Amino acid sequence: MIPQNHWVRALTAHSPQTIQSLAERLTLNWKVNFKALPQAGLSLLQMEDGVFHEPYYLGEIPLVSAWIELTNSAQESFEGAAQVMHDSEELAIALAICDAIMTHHLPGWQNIAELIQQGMEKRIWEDQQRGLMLAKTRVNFSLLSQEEDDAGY
Amino acid sequence: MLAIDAIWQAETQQKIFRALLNCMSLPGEIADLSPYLGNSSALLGVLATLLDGTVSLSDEDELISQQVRHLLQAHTASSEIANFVVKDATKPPQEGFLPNLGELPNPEKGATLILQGETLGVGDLPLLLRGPGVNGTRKVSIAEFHPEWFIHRQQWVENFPLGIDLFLVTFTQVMAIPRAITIENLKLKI
Amino acid sequence: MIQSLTDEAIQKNGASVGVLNTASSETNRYNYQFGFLDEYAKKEVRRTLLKAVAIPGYQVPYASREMPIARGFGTGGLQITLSLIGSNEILKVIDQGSDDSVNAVNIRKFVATTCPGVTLTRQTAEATLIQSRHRIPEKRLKFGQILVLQVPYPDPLVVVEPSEEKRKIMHGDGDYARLWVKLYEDMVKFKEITISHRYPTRINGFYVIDPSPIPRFDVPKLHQAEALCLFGAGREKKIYAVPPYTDAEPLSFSDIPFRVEDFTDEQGNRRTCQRCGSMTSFLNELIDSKGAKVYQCSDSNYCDSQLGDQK
Amino acid sequence: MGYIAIKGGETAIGQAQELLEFLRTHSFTANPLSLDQIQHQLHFLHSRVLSEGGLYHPELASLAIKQSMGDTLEAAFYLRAYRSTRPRLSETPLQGGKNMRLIRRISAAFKDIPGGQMLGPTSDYLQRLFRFELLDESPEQFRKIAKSWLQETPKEALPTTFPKVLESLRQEGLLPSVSECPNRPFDITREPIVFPVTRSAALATMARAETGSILAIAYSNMRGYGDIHPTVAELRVGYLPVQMPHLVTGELIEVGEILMTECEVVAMYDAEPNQNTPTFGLGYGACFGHNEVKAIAMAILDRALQKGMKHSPDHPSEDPEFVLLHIDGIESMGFASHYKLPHYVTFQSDLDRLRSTQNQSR
Repeated sequence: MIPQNHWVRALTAHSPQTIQSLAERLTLNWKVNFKALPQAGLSLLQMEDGVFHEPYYLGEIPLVSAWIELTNSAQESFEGAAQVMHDSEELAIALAICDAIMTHHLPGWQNIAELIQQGMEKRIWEDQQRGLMLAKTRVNFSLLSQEEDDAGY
Repeated sequence: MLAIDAIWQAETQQKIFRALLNCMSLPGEIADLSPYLGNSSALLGVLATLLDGTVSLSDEDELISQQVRHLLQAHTASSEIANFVVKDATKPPQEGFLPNLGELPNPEKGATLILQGETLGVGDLPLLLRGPGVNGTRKVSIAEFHPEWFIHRQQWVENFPLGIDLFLVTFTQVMAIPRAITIENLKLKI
Repeated sequence: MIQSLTDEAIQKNGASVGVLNTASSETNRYNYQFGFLDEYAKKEVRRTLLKAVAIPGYQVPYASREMPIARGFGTGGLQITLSLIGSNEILKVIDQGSDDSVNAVNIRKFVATTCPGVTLTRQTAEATLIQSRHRIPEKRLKFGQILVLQVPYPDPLVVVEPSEEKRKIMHGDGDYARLWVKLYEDMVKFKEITISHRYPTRINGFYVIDPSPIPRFDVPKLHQAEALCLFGAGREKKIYAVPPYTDAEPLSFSDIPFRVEDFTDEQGNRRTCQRCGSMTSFLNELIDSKGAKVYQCSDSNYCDSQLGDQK
Repeated sequence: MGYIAIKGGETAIGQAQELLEFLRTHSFTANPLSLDQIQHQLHFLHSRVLSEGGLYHPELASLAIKQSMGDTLEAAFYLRAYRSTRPRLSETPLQGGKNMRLIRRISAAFKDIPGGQMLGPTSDYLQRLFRFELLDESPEQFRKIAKSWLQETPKEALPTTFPKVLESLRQEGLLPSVSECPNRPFDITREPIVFPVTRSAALATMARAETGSILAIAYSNMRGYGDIHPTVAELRVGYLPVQMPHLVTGELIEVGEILMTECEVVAMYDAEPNQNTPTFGLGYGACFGHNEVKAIAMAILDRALQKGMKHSPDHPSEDPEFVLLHIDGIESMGFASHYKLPHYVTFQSDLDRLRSTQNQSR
């Protein structure tokens, strides 16, 4: 089971349309209310400087957030929320719906779990490519040291 | 779809702001905000137009409901330091009440005081205004605003540029008295 | 999919509801909203404007935003205009007095693009809002009109005191002694006050403002004007105002009075606009195709209307 | 010649815009640049615009480059202006560079660093010889390159996160201690910079500075108008996962990632009057995108400014006011450009004053 803090990363490996259409399909029999108005805007990226560990702002990032509540005919309610580096409120709403469905194992959660699984595999592949970049360009100093000594001439 | 009161919408806030700017430029001018307010009061219309999370609000008389306070986003501060202070002006100011008057290099820190009363334009309390924005003098009568507020105001704005800027509101109307204005007939009246 | 935002939801989580843009979020996610600026930025400018009007002549600091035109092209004026403007506005934009100057055209186009519904005009008399650089229109502005002036350097004290902190204290005390000294030294050296434009002007008997680079010719128009005059310095992050019916007095000495630009010729006659014949307007000096010096109204709409009256 | 008023500017402006569009398209046969082509084939240009724009938005950075036809100052300007249209919703919790998923990591201080040195995609060791075969690169050849690179299965793919090189030096006691109770960072996008400024304001200003400007001032320090003598302890390029708290649970959730560059330099040690043991000086540079020279220049200036803030500045590069007020590309280009605007009226006033003053002196 992939933990919740990776859901957004995994789901956004798919196109926004994929997530939005699934969320729409799974909420056909639910009433969706906003717990807060979805908002699209900017967030300040707060970094820790690497030498004195002081906070500073590196710059701004786009961010969109949604917080929703799903209610069924039995008047049972379930909350879900999502924030994502994107501009589309619709995407954030869809991710928040996925969050609610996954968290509470509501009907259809397996479909989302599957999307998360596939997305995570794609992300792992990306990480591996980055790891490969590093592996291929790693400097082997045991071979280099001889040449470096020669370089004085 | 989304049912949001008019005063929270950008278009309405622009219109209310223009009315407020007009009032501030022409002290004594009374604006009727009712076309923009929907079900809300002028007080809420003014606050919704001017406040956000970066300013502070004092509402010791609890004129604003808890729900609206959240929507306004402004953080709560005591009346001595708040940027915006809301008061029920049908009663006299409490003993020792003193809003922020600003500092000589930063007079804009002086509070905006919003007084809630009953009637603007007619009434038993005539105010004779003189100063920037007034062509000569201007007389405006009001009612159910306790006269003591204006006596205190006179002390608060004595040392221009220090002072406070006033909005007087009724249920649908608003009028402004900025700090540079002198109310000439005060002593005669009280 | 989304059915409603219940009152209850607002009640629980009002904190995130500040301003709801009426623009539909269904459209392209990259659409610009009415008035370009985000609503929180407008709110800040609006609060600043109210304080500026309440404290006539005082430079109120604000968090100037970056605009899509370069610093120095009128970003301060534009932020004021965008915070004021509504869809029922009638807007006029001029630069050097002319509606057709490239910068004026550019700003007008920008507002027209980002503020659908706004009416554009060249007629000074019919505009509700006028943004200008370097001129106040010849035609006397009326009650209810708003003039927004673009300001490059807001503080008249900067010529005598480089530290902003100290200047703020001098302003607060109404202490303009060093500015007077500077004017006096000028007089001793040149027998004239050398300040050509941006002439320091005292507002309501207290603050001295830089009225923006309008010519001295325009300064008296600020005195007891019927219109509201707003000044925006984007790069320096300041807004100030001269409300209607407010004293605006250029600093001057009793023996060397304040003088506007002189348009008398060698024979002592007032020069006239070679186009409309006006004998009272501020004139631009031009070199015609034969190399001769000619004069023409700097205010193009005024010049046009003078011509129209003659027909 | 002379000062001739431009009338009919409306037409001229419209035509000038169309002409610019003509310049961009210029032929009947060329293809428009796709945003993806800009992001990848103009990787470093794209990175530069991201960092100078101060907004991490890869898609709009590409569009900005396209619209500005590659003018870095103009392109960064598009991003800056766009920021003014978007509400500020929040700030992220503190993010640490050690969480970066690296694609490059080197140290000039130590040969062997824990985890090793990885050159990653670098142009450092290119011989600047033209590859004339690229004069007519075919789409097929072009696509083959990426394909064949990707075909190699990662046998020994390395982990992508590594500890900071500086940590080992710090454990040895060679570095000054970290700030105990750091202040809230300064937000240069909302508050005007008034001197003296905090270090966080300086870092934020430099992170979005114009690359050429910040390099020139740092170079003055390197050449002798200063004495920082830096050694690059670590330079890293990679993707920083950005985390935000979940609105319901408060748990930190990864909401996206940004490409960034970070540089940490160790500088000559200072004799501190109130410190018994001297330690190395330190400088830090970071920015959006892959911009190594900028990050190095920033790290050097960070160290130089610390010196200038503590003692009085001996050189321009140590003077916070001189450095921070002159490195922003949008401000400086805007002011330089504004001199192109007509100044007929003010010049008329100048003429009037000069003539009248001349008359007085006759």
